[in-house]
Parts: sequence; structure tokens; C-alpha cells
Amino acid sequence: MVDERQLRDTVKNTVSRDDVKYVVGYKNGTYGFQVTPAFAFSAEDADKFIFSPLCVNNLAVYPMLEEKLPLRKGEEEDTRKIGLVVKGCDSRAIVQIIQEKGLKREDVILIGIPCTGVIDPKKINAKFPHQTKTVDVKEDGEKFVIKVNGTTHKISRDELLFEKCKHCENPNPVICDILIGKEVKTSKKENYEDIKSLEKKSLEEKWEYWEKQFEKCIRCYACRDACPMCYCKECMVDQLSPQWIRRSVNLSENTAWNLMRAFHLAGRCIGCGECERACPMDIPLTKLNKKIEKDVKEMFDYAPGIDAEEKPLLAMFKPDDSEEFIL
Amino acid sequence: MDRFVLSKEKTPKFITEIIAKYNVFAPVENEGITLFKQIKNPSEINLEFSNSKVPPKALLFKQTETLFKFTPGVKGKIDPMDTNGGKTVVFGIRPCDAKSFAILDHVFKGDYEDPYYLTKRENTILVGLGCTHPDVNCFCTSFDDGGPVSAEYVDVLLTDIGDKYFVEVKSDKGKHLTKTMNKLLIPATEKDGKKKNEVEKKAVDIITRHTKTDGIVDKLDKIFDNPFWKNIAIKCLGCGTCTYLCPTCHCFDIQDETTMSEGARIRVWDTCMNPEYTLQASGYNPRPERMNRVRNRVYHKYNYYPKNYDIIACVGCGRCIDNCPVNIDIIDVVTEAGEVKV
Amino acid sequence: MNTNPYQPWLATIDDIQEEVGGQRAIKTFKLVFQDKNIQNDFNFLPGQCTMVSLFGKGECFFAISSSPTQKGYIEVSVMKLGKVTSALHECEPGDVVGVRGPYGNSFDVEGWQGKNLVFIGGGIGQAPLRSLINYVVDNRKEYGKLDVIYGVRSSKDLSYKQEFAEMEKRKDVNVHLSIDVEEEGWKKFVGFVPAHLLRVKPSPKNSIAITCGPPIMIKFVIQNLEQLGFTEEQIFTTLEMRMKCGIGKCGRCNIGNLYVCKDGPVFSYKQLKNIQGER
Amino acid sequence: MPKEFEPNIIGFLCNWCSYAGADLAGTSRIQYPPNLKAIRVMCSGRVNPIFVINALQQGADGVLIGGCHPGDCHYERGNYLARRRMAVLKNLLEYTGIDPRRVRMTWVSAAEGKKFAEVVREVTEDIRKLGPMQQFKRENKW
Repeated sequence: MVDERQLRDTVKNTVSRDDVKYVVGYKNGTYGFQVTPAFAFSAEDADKFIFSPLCVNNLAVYPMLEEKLPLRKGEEEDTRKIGLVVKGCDSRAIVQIIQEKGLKREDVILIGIPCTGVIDPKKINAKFPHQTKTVDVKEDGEKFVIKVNGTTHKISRDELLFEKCKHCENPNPVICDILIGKEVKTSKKENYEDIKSLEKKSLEEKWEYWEKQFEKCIRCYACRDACPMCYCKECMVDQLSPQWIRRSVNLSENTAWNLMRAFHLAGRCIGCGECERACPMDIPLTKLNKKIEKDVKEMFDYAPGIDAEEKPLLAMFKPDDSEEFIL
Repeated sequence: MDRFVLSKEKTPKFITEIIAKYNVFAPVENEGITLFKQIKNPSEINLEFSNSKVPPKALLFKQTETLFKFTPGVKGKIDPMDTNGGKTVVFGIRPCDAKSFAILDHVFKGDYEDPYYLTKRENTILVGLGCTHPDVNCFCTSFDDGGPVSAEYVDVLLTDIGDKYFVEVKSDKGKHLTKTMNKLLIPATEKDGKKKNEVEKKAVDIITRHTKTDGIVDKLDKIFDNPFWKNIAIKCLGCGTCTYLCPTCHCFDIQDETTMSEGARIRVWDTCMNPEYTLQASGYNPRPERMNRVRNRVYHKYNYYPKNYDIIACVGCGRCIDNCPVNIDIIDVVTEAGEVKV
Repeated sequence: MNTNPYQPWLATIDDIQEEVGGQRAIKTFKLVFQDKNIQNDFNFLPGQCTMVSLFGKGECFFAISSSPTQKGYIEVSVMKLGKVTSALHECEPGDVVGVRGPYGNSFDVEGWQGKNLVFIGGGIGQAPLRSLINYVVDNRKEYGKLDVIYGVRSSKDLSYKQEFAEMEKRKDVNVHLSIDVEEEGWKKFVGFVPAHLLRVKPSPKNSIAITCGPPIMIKFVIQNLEQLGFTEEQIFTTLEMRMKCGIGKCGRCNIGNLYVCKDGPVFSYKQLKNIQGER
Repeated sequence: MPKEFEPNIIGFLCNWCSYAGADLAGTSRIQYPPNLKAIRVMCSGRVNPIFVINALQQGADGVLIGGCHPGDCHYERGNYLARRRMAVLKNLLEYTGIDPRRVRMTWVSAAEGKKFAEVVREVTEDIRKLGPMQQFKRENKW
């Protein structure tokens, strides 16, 4: 369990610093199991901050969403830092962005949370439908404790955990300035079971699977906008000349978009699963991202978002990289 | 309005008869989500849904629509499209989604009639399904008209009253559809009517989330420059899911697509949440910040639209709330906007 | 007439006038509808706009820069900026484009009869004003005193040179040209348009001021007009937005509840003051 | 009788080696199938995966990327970077059900006209066996 009082105090101290613009964390949402990003501009804003297993959002996206509008006469650029509450995966996003020079380390203050896994909103909403009032979820060992309509339910973690959390190798922040509580120990190992079982299928079966998924896509690009790593100034899909991917929504363009989105995250995706969570059409996007993550690990012995000093995967090479496919 | 009942046993027959004469679109379970798709057999339908993921507006205002074909280049020729899509029935549409068509009509009619939407609209009969189990974020009762089991905007409304459906035939289109079905449709008794009212009341009571829409138009006029909007918008990711899945959002982009020898001008849904939406060729953007864009979405629905057409462009389906990845909740936004001190 | 508002009529580029060269080049295209009936039925008033398309490139919304008194064709002046305008600049006489319209409202040419008119244009913003100026000049005796204030960056950026030369010869039109930065051989005013306006000092009495140009110029022109005593009902401007449909459906050109394509592009300053919205 | 399938192959050939190799094959009058349509790029490292995806969308049945031999890149490292990229892309394509043999890569130097012809022959025959690219080809049905 995260000590919320310590969290709030830390946020208060951080936001009170002169060199901090605001701190982003979590607060209760407007209904049911919703938790929503919260922005503290002053110490009292921190009072509503929480951390529970419902805090799924990857807040690393917010420093990348900062709008840099043209300065007016006499106006100076606001270079103050942004404070962020980060879990293990979120901190990896920040590391990766720093590695790519999208951010400088000193641009952010990271309040680290040792994370024991978060709940998949889809699973919990299916289990307890129609919750209009805000519901609290607590942890108790290997169970989640959920109080709904006066009754307390104890439910095993495995039943509600996000799939990505079940095999998370980095529950503790990879970098942070202040850690709330103690690091958690983990022996979890990513086994890529889902990926392997899909890999084993025939080409026809694989296409049949993905065709159905890509056909659903409505190309809202929520996957891109929710992703902390998708921070290009102009996304290639918004480009008009050359227009690589047409605007019309059909299987061909949808496939091109989904493949390119996945490829652009090769060696960069840190597996927070925000794309899939944001996707309104329930396309299993992490299955694409994880596949590349697995390949990259096997082929190049590389994992993104661990070391900010390392060079990005596709911007470097080893002379002896495998080339068995080359004629 | 004519009232009948239709036994559940005979419902497949009822649907089969419609399929024989019309293109029928109905809610279908598709890879984990419910969508309106064309069906050939009543067994494909899934009526146990609360709201389809994509609103049925997509059937009349298609996400990708060809406006006309042309020969590309500077010696161009135009090849017009046939806008008639054939006689269609949308089966199982929710009263809220049906209301959205009444709202969209205002935009697509007017000085310049949109033939693509209007021809489809004219040729489409809406067979609604009363919403007996509204979802957590449904708030259709917050508006002056409509409601979970309202027949106001459909041609025929079916309401599940236990072992049968209560059938209300609302319009001429509805009469035309049902007139040959007298073997299936039995005139409703007073008891059936009572039962329907009970079901309706129950459905209305399930809806516990409300927003205050009284005086919202005037109120929004007063708080345009209020910092409130910045606070609402700061967590917005600009993903646009809210607009794509909104049954009343009607914005679109027009693009030319070509091969070497053929081309077409198409229109596709667009979203005002994307900064490119208003970006001018000169580089100037009148809505440069997320605040501008989020505010525009709310104002478009709750201020601009009522000013122009005297109806709020929101039906309370709750899709934008359900699907927002950061929990921007229009119920709360509107309620809080009403409470902002000026 | 076809009833599909999205489908343009074919028009041939009859003539192309190179107004300005360089990075942000401006050309004026003279367009003639292929169908004579369409040409005759295409009735517009100064201030109205048209949607011009190149098949395969896309559509753009332009103010009609010719006057309705010039029969048998319409003209649009286009600055080379984006994808479509760049492609248009590659076109040659004889090429075919699509045209639909006319769209939007217009200047109140009837209501302004008998009044003195002050035109204040900057850069490409002169295009819609040119339509009105030519209309007024062609109906000269219906209007009072005419002042045309037009400013550009340098003498090279001056559009409609020929027309201005002819207008300057007339005794019943006062032309005031200016450039932003000093240049050898330029004997007229040097400075920004709002400053030039103060120097010309038109009287607000029985006058209407019409301005069009970059947003920042409009802002200061309006300030200076008010300083000269013009009321908000006497000031008019025409606006621009990114547009796709031109008929108030695609949603992007709204200022508050008004659509620039349908309810504009001509707005009085009084109207603008009272609508809330981004522009 | 349906017309026999002739594969349509797009070749992205680097200016300094593969393209010169193709040139040499031509001037040496070495025959190779005419199915390959060559697009000259300055370096195999210039080949953005969207080029490949887009080619497959627009009617290519296969794509061949030609670069300099390792260590010979005119820009020192372009071919190494391309190699990594294509390794990832090929796996991704296979995973989504697109035969990875549709996307090939080769090192051909300016002196290897013969090798170039051989590679084109091999790729053409492979793709002939695979048949036309169908999965996500643009239909242009408006």
C-alpha cells in the first residue's frame, strides 16, 4: 500500500518549490472505478491526490503535451519543472524520452511509486457494473478489497490485474527523485506467452486475426495521443504531402496505420498499455508492441526505457547484427 | 400512434419479414464490441446491449463517403455519385441515438441540402428499442425531450415488457413498414400499456446521473473567458475519441484521393480535438491550445447549436464519458459550468 | 443547376496575371465556366467567396476578386502557401478547375449608396476589397468620396499594379499606396497601414470603412479608425478561416455560433465585438 | 485461361552500390527478369518502412531493398541501420500474416552486376510462387 499522506506531503513540498510549475498525479474520478489525472498548482490542490490500484494512466504523456505558444512581447518562457507521479512503467517512458532528447532530466521532478500492479478498468467494470458513485479499492496482500454498495468484496489480484502488470519486470521507478515508501521486490519475468502462441499460427490464421482487428479501427488516433512516446510535432499520418496514409477508413489504410504506429515504437515502447486502454474499438495493440519488444530483446539484446545514457535502438547498430535474411 | 404487442417468439419472423424488403442494420456483437452492421438473419442480432460502440449515425453519415469521382489533373472531368443507398431499416436503435438524427437534420438541411445524408435519411426507417437497462453514464433524462423509452424520434418503438414487445407505431413510415404485419402484431391491451409505463418508469429511475441544462446557453455566454476551461482541458490528451463516438458530432474533412488515372473526392469524419483541424496554411491557428478545442466541443453542443437550431446537440448517450481515457466527464463539466460564479 | 452542393462546375483558366513573385507569390486567375448557363446564373456580390478545386489536389476557399460588373468570368487572387495553392500556381491557361459557389454574405453595396467609402487593405487582403472597389468605381455616381488605402511590404509586393495606375489617374478616387520599409525610388508613404490611415485621416462623417488584411493589421486599423471617430457600425471587415465545405456543415470555420463561410465572411466590427469565439 | 501472374516488385536501390550494380548488369547485358522497378535512393538507410508498406498498398507484390556491403556504406552506417530496421519490419509483417519473403534485402556492390541479376531472379521467382499481394492492397473502390 502506498502511504497517501506521504504522497500528499511530497506533492505539497514539490509544488511549493519556486522552480516547479505544477505536479501531476491522480485523484478520484467522477464515477465508479474512474481515477483521473490531477494537477496541483498549489499546496492545497495536493489534498485530493491519491494512489490506488486504479491509477492506470501513464502521466508521462503530460510533459510532452505542454503547449509552447509563441511568446508575446516582454513575455519569458516558463522553464519551470513539471512534477510527475510515476509508477515503474511510467518512469521508463520518461527515461526513454530523455534518451531521445525529448526532455531533459532537469525538466521533470519524479515522485516515484513502487507499484504492485494496477487494475484493468475493463475487468473491474465488468465485474461490478453500473457503479455511479466513486468506489475505493484497497490492497490486502494478494487480494484487492473493494467496497461496493455496503458489501466488501475480496478478490484475487490475478482476476483484476492488467495483463501487462502480471509479468512486469520493473515495478519500481527506474529513475525518480523521491520514492514514496519502499521498493517492492519482484521475481516476475515476462514470458510473452500470448505473443508466442500467436506466432505459432500460420500466416493465414494470423492475418485472419489481425484483419478483423484492423477492420474495426476508426482511425481516431487515440492510441497515438495517449502514448507518451508519440510526441512527434507532426505525425506522419497528419502529413498531407506526401500523404503516406490516406484519410479514408478501410482495411488497407487501417493496416498501414497500425503497422506504422507499432513500428515507430520499435525499441521505444515501454509497455504501459495506454494505447490499448485508450482504443475505443478494443484493438489489442499491446500484442503488436509486445511482439516487437520481444524481437528486439532477442535480436539486439535491448530493452527500452532502462538507461537514459544509452542510444536509441534504431539509431545505433552492431557490425555483427544478425543478417541471415539478407541475400 | 398505434399500439401493438409482438410476442418474443414471433420477433424473428418479424425481423425476417423486414429483411425481405429492406437492407436491415442491427446491433451485432463484433470482436468484443457492439456495432450496427447489415444483417441477413435475425439470429445475428444482439439486443442485450446498452449502447453500440460507434453510434448509428455512421449508417447515414458515413465515416468515409465518396462525394464524386473525377479524372485527376488539369483536364479534369467529374463523374457524379448515385446518392441513393436503397431502402433501409435500422433495427434496435436506442431512443437517444434516434434523437441524434433529428439533431443532425438541422445541419444537413438548411440553405445547402446535403444529398448524401438526406437521401439516406429519407429512405431509412428507424425501428427503435426501448432502453430498459440504461448504462452507468446514460443521462438522456437531463434534456427537455426524449428519454430511455421515448418513441419521439423513431418510426416504430419496441419495448421489452417481459414475454413480449410493446410496439408503438409512431409515423407514416412506421405504418408503412408494419401494415403488412397484422398477423404478427396484435393490438395492445390496456394492461400492456400499463406494463409499458411501468417498464419506462423503472428505466428512468435507473438513470441516476444528471446534468443541469436549464439556462446553460446563457450561462456559457457569460463564462467564455473563465479560467474554468483551462482547468477542464488541462488533462485532455486531444485524442478525439469523444467526437468520433459522439452521435451528434458532424464535422468532416474533404480530401482528394487519386491513382494515376482515377480519383475521388471523399469526405471523412474529422475531430475538432486535433490542432490541424483549424490550422491555416499561413501557420496561424485560431485554436492553438487544448483549452480552445475542449471549450469549442462543449460550446458547440451546449451553446452554438441551441443558438442556431434551438436544440442542445447532446442526447445523453454517455459514450464520450465511457470512452475518455482521462475521465473528462461532460455531465460534470456542464454541471460545474452552471455553477461557475461570474 | 446541379443540386449537389459539394460538386463543382468545371471552369477553364482563361488568363493568369502574375501579381507578385517570390516566396509568397500571388497570381490572379481568370476563370470561365464551361457551361454558359452556369456562367450566366453565377450571380454574386462583392465580398462573396468561391470554392476552387484542382482535381487530385483539393479545394480552397477564395474571395472573388473581380467585380460582378465584369461579366463573363470571375477572378480569384491566390497566394502560394499550401498544397492546393502551390498546385494552382503551377497551372497554365486552358487548364480546368472546379468551381462552386458563390458562398457567404457580401458587402452592403446598396445600403452604402450615397456614403463615402474608405478601403484599407494590406497584402493579399486587398483581393475581396478589389471586387468592391471595382464595383463602386463602375457605379461611381452612386457613392460619395472614395479613399483607397493599400499597404504592402515592398513595392515588389504590390498587387493589381495596372489597375492602381489607372485609378490614380482618376480625379474621383483617392489612392494612397504605402510600403513598410524604405526603398529607393518610392516617393509615397513608407510605414505600416494603420499609421498611414492616421495620416490620410478620412472623415467619419457619412462614411464606411472596410478593412481586410493580416489579423494584426486589422486590429490596429480598427483602433485607429475608432480614434478617428468611426463608430463600430461604420467599420467592416472580411475574415478568413480554414475551410473545407464552404456551406456551414464541416464545422471548422466557426467563430462562436457563426460560420465564416456561411454567415460571413463580411462582419461589422459591432458584430465581431459581440460574438465570443476564437479567430 | 487467367493470365499468368507476373509479380510487380519495387526495388529501393542505394545510389552508390546496388543501383550501380544494376547499371553494370545492364551494360554487361546480363539478363534478369523485368519485374523489378527500381527506385534510386541515396542510401538504403533512407528507406523508411512506410515506403515498403506504401509500396505493398499500392500494388507491389514484393519489395527489394539494395544497399552496400557492410562496411562499404558511403555514409558509413546507413546500411547497418537499414538492416536493423528491416529485421524488425520483416518480423512484424510475418506476425500480422504478411509473408516476410515479400520484403527482401540484399547487399550488392557496384561491381556485382551478376549478383544483382541473380538476386532479382531469385526474388522474382519467390514472389511468383507467393502469388499476388492481397492482404492490405488498396482497392480504390470509391
